[in-house]
Amino acid sequence: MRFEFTTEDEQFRSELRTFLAEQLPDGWTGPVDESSKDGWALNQRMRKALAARGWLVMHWPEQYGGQDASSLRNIIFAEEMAYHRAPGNDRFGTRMIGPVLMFYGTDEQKSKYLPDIAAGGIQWCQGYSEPDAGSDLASLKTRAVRDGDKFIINGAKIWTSLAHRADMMFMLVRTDPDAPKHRGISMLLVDMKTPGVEVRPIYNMAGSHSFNQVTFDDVAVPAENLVGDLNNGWRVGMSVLNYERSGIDYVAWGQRAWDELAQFCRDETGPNGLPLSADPSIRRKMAELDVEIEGARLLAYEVAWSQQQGEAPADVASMSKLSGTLANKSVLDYGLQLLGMYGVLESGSPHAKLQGRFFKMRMFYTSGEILAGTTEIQKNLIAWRGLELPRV
Amino acid sequence: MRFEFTTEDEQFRSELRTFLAEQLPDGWTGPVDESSKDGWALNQRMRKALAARGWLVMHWPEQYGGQDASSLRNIIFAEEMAYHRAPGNDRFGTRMIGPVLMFYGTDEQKSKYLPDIAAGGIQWCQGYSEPDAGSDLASLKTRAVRDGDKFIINGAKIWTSLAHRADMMFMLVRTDPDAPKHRGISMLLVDMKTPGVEVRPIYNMAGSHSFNQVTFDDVAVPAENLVGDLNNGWRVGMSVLNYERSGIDYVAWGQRAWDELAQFCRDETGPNGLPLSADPSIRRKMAELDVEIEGARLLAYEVAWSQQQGEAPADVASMSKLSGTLANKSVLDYGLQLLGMYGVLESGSPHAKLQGRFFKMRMFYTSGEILAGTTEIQKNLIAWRGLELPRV
Amino acid sequence: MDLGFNETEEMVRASAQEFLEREAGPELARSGDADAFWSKVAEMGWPGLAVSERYGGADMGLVALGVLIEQWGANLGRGPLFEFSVLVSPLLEAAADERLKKEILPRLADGSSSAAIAILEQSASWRPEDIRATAVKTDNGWAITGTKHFVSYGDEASQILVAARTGDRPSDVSIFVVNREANGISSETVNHASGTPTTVLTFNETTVDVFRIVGSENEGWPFVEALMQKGAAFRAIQLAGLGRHVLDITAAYVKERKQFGVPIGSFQAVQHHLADMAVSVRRVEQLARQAVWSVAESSPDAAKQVSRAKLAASELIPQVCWTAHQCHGAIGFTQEHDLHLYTRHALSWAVEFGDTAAHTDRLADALEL
Amino acid sequence: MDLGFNETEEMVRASAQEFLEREAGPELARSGDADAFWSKVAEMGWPGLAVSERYGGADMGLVALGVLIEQWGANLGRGPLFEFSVLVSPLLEAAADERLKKEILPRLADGSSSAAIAILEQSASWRPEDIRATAVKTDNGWAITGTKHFVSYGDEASQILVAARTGDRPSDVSIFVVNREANGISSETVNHASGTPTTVLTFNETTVDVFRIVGSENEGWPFVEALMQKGAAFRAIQLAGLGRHVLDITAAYVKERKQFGVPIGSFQAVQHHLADMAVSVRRVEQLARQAVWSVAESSPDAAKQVSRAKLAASELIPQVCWTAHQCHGAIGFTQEHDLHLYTRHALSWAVEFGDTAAHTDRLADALEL
Repeated sequence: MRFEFTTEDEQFRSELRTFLAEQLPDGWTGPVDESSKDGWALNQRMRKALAARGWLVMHWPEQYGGQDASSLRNIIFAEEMAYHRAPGNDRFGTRMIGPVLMFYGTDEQKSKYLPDIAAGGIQWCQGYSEPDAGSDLASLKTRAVRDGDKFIINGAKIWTSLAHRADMMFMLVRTDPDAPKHRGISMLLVDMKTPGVEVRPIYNMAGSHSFNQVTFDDVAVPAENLVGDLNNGWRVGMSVLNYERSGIDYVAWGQRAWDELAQFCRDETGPNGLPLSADPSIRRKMAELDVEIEGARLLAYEVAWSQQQGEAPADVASMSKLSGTLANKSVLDYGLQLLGMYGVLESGSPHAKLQGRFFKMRMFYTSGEILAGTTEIQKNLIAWRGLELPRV
Repeated sequence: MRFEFTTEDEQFRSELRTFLAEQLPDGWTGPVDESSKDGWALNQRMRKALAARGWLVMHWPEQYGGQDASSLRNIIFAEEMAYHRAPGNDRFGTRMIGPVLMFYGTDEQKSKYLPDIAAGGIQWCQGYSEPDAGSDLASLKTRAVRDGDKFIINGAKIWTSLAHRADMMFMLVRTDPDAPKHRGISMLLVDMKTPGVEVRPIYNMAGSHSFNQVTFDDVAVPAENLVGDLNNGWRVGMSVLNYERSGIDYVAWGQRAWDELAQFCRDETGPNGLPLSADPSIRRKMAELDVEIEGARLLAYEVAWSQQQGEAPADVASMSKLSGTLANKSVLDYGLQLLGMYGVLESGSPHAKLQGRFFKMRMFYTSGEILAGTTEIQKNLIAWRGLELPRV
Repeated sequence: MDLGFNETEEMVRASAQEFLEREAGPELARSGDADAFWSKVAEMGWPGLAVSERYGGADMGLVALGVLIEQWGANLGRGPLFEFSVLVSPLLEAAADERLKKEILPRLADGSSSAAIAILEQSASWRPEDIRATAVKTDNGWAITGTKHFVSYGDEASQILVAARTGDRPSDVSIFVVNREANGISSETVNHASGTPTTVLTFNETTVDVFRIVGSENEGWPFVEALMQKGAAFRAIQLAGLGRHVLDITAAYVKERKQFGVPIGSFQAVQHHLADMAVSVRRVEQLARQAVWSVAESSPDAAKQVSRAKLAASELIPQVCWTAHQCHGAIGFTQEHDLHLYTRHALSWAVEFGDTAAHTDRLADALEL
Repeated sequence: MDLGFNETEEMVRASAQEFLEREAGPELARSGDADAFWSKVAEMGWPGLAVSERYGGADMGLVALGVLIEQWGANLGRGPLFEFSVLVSPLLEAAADERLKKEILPRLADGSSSAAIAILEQSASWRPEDIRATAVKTDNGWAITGTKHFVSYGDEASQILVAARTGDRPSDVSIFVVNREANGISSETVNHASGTPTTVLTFNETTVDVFRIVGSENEGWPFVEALMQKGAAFRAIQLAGLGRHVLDITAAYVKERKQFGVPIGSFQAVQHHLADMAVSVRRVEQLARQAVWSVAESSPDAAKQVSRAKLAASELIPQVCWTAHQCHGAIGFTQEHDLHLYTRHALSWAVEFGDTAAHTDRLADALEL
């Protein structure tokens, strides 16, 4: 039992912090708005800079240009990036399709895509969700029909983050409509510039454009873009989701919000002329939130530590995602309560406190409990996988 | 819209308070322990005194010795009795089997039992739950077989409050094992002194004896003790449960506990030398609890008001029971927190604060969310009946 | 005890529901342009619903107004109805100079002009010592100088109710009705989460006629107190209406939306979410109606009931909205979907007329803690 | 970072689990008579697990002791193991007179005698100014007078660690090890919810030899602080163990118990209750292990980690118990069923070594609020 990182890990964390302080714009508070030109440019610049330091794919094996970095080293990376609200941590390429290709890809696929991902030279997006599927991902309907040396794709994907910025999509398609629903699915790689691919923006309720609907109208994709075996796409595709479920990003976002709120409480004066941080009811709630964050952080570390042991306890990943999103939400909710009438001034308003960030973040992170497996689904998984309760 | 009781209702409340102040022992804090000799004697005495004032069955029609008291008058009665932790409000007789007999009973049954109930001269108990049934009440297995002018009963009932004090039981038995489970049930009245009836105590985790297991070994009951039609017992029996589900008792218990806790906060000094009630975090929590109680009280009033309009919205009854039990529990939980190490000294201990009552009550009222329809069942009912969500 | 609506109340409820479901709602909330809608509201006679007949109102009382505001909340009604009918008109009727009343009340009551309130300053606090704007006596009346924050409809209104310091004791505050066209008023727009047009108004030696003071000099604070209490009670009932509507659309959605081959409303977890929402909404409805009734009847318990209602509404209705988001899944997270409009209003109303900290403290005082 | 157990820790865990599941548990908790059990515990060498070898211990360190206490919590171990091994022994080893150590440590470490702590008074507060009992210098040593509350195993113990005031400044407190057989000690039994034998001890000019002071005169308070911190960290890990056990028995029950023809564990509402319990237990386990590790390593973050662990454990584990009651239904409400034994212990441990208010304040301080 040892509740501290190694000296080397701590040194890495401190180098990363120095790097971020240098690379991010002065007074950077984030988060980045990737739909803006400046935001996207910063994302690109950061990604390249991370690649140059060898950090972008440090979790990859050396043979693919990585450093075989441990899961724990990796989680430090994710934690610091999220805490600093730093863009450029390209999860679709480096965390999702990259590892999938290493395991399931052909030699051609590996040599074609992996170097580009490692260099930060390509943006991927993930085509899984569909308009009618929701949590029942496996009910996806987008069809791909083999036609000579091509697949012809028809259908629609939704909630596709960064599709408007992406060069490539890895997507799940139905290749055998007669098989049981999990057995007729395949994974394809699609160039976003292929004729018939259309991207329409979906604005989220925080006001930013991060999602899209992507429609496929007789889109022809070379057959060699099949990843893994035909009709084995469910297994290939699900190997990606384990990453999505780690809660460290939410923990770090929550920690950052907590730190900002704590500073606000030290700086602002309450009705009695004392700093807000002297009010027992505020101290109490802030302490509670700190406990919630720390608990969620340890669960996220546990996920990483387990991976390092070669285990992948699915229930702990669910616990981590669930706890992280809740902790982050709790901090933001309390922030809005503390900010009172200032909490509902939108960012960009004169007089808004903390730049109106808390309102925007609260609206944005509503998605945390919905995307990549709702809180309800996580609880089901904990009950089924962790506790082996009966599914009826 | 009118959020106050009539002058007559308020006058009744005040008369009842005066009565309780006179009748209850000096310095009475309750709750009564009906398993003790003194406790049971007080219960009997209070019941007779209430009967003498005409209040025991004031909600009954005049023809049966009642006063046709309105549902609202009635809820005032229940609220004050519970607030004062006064024994003697005989719900099994006056609230349950009495009204059932008026509606379903034969003339003989009415004249045999109703006057006794009205005079406070008979104690009833309710034989519904069975060891293997739980929330699935209709799966009850206790059999009654017609044999000449008798029914012969075999089986067991459990969680039977006051069975050890009761003269009579009204019980549900299975009279047609081949019918669908809700259709083969009948209601019988059983004299507890009949040979073959055996009562065994079950102590609850608060340390008191309020429940029993009652076994029936070839118990012969006269056929005229059937209430309502043969095999129509499910409907007859369920007409009782609407009463059970009102939350006013829990609200009043919670209010009493809140009042005691508030006084404790005014009297006790915190580490800074000020009364606890000056601590903002305590003020905040006490205010929150007050809001929870008041909200639950209005829902209980709404149940009574609706009944007075001739309506019986099942979802509001469920909301009332759920809110009342939760509010009461919240107050007790906070009480234990405030009492700290003194909270876990048991009643009877020297040095125990508030006579160790909060611990005992917290343990006892754990049953609130379980008995008479669990919180989960109440939520199902709200969803099904109130919101018409689909049952699959 | 009567938890139902009497004939007048039911009439108001039914006509408000019918009208607002047709004319207001998300589309209006998005459009930003509410002029046409406001004309229709004026035709309904709603600004004057609780104004005395002698000033052109319908004199139907505050409880009926509460019924209206509940529906107004359910359908995101737009325009300064709340500001005038709940806040300004009762105060003017109670304490303003007859000349002022005759001059402005009829035009406000028929909706041809509108009013705003400018009380809070940078502190956003409802305590008299935090009123820093000053009113200084001049030959003809008063000159007001200071900055007021969170003024809803501050640019649209023709009359602004202003609280200003007129003496040195903390409570030496007076209330003035300032013509929006008067000299020295400048405004700055802020973006409010609810979309309600909101400004920061700065008064620079703004001249106010002597008859435009409400009540006596230095005696204005009790009016502000009363106004804050009304505001809190009516925001609570507005939140109740909103919560009911969000519950309704969510219940409808989970009956329709299918996943894993069945409506998601058949999953017990979803059913329990909805049940929790239903309990919260019902509790807030009753507490808020009780609060409005207590204020209308000047009940001795009004302070308690208002703070209870506001606390419950401010905590539970935003929670109802978040649970609704959870039940809607990704679609409810989009700008295109209407749900977030309700959430934005709920969050906004929750902090107005005293936030949780303020009402907690008031309630604890009232409970003698 | 290593969230697993090393070889020693795993050995302690496995043997503790094996032994305690067999020898302790509800039956022991009910019996009240723990003498036979305690002899076996002594044979296992547990009282001396973290005591130095020179005083007859196994010197396995505090982290291993934490692993043991987690299992002790899971199985409701009985007897003053916690009092001596967690609280008294580290303090004596660190600061007691060599003569005292040689005289009492070996007999405590081998379990042939036992220790108790008598620090808290009527205020139940862990602040130095609330220590009112006094120790006055005499010819041969000290005379202690005062009343100590909440003394677990106060009648069974042979040595009592007492905090008494020896000067006028708030922190002028000294620590003494008093022989339970000394003059002037009277005791009064209180009924504790956990069933732990608990007394109020009154000292009336009780004579204490001069070498029985621990550390220097007036310098005892930091020892009390350290003891409180250890107590809090180890209560947290004890609660973690208890929570895990309650989760296990509840999961087993809902798989077995059928209603409406299916195991109740197949209802989504029950599944989500269990999932919530599982998350709480896992969080508390990790926080508590981190706290014990921090204390063992004298980490600069120890104060934070201990308060976090204690706050989480004290809030979440009682909640886990209440949810377990909800899942068990009526059967879990009976005295006969074991569940309430865990609930009683959880409620008791939650308020010991600093309740929620105390640790909240400490944590807020440590977080520079």
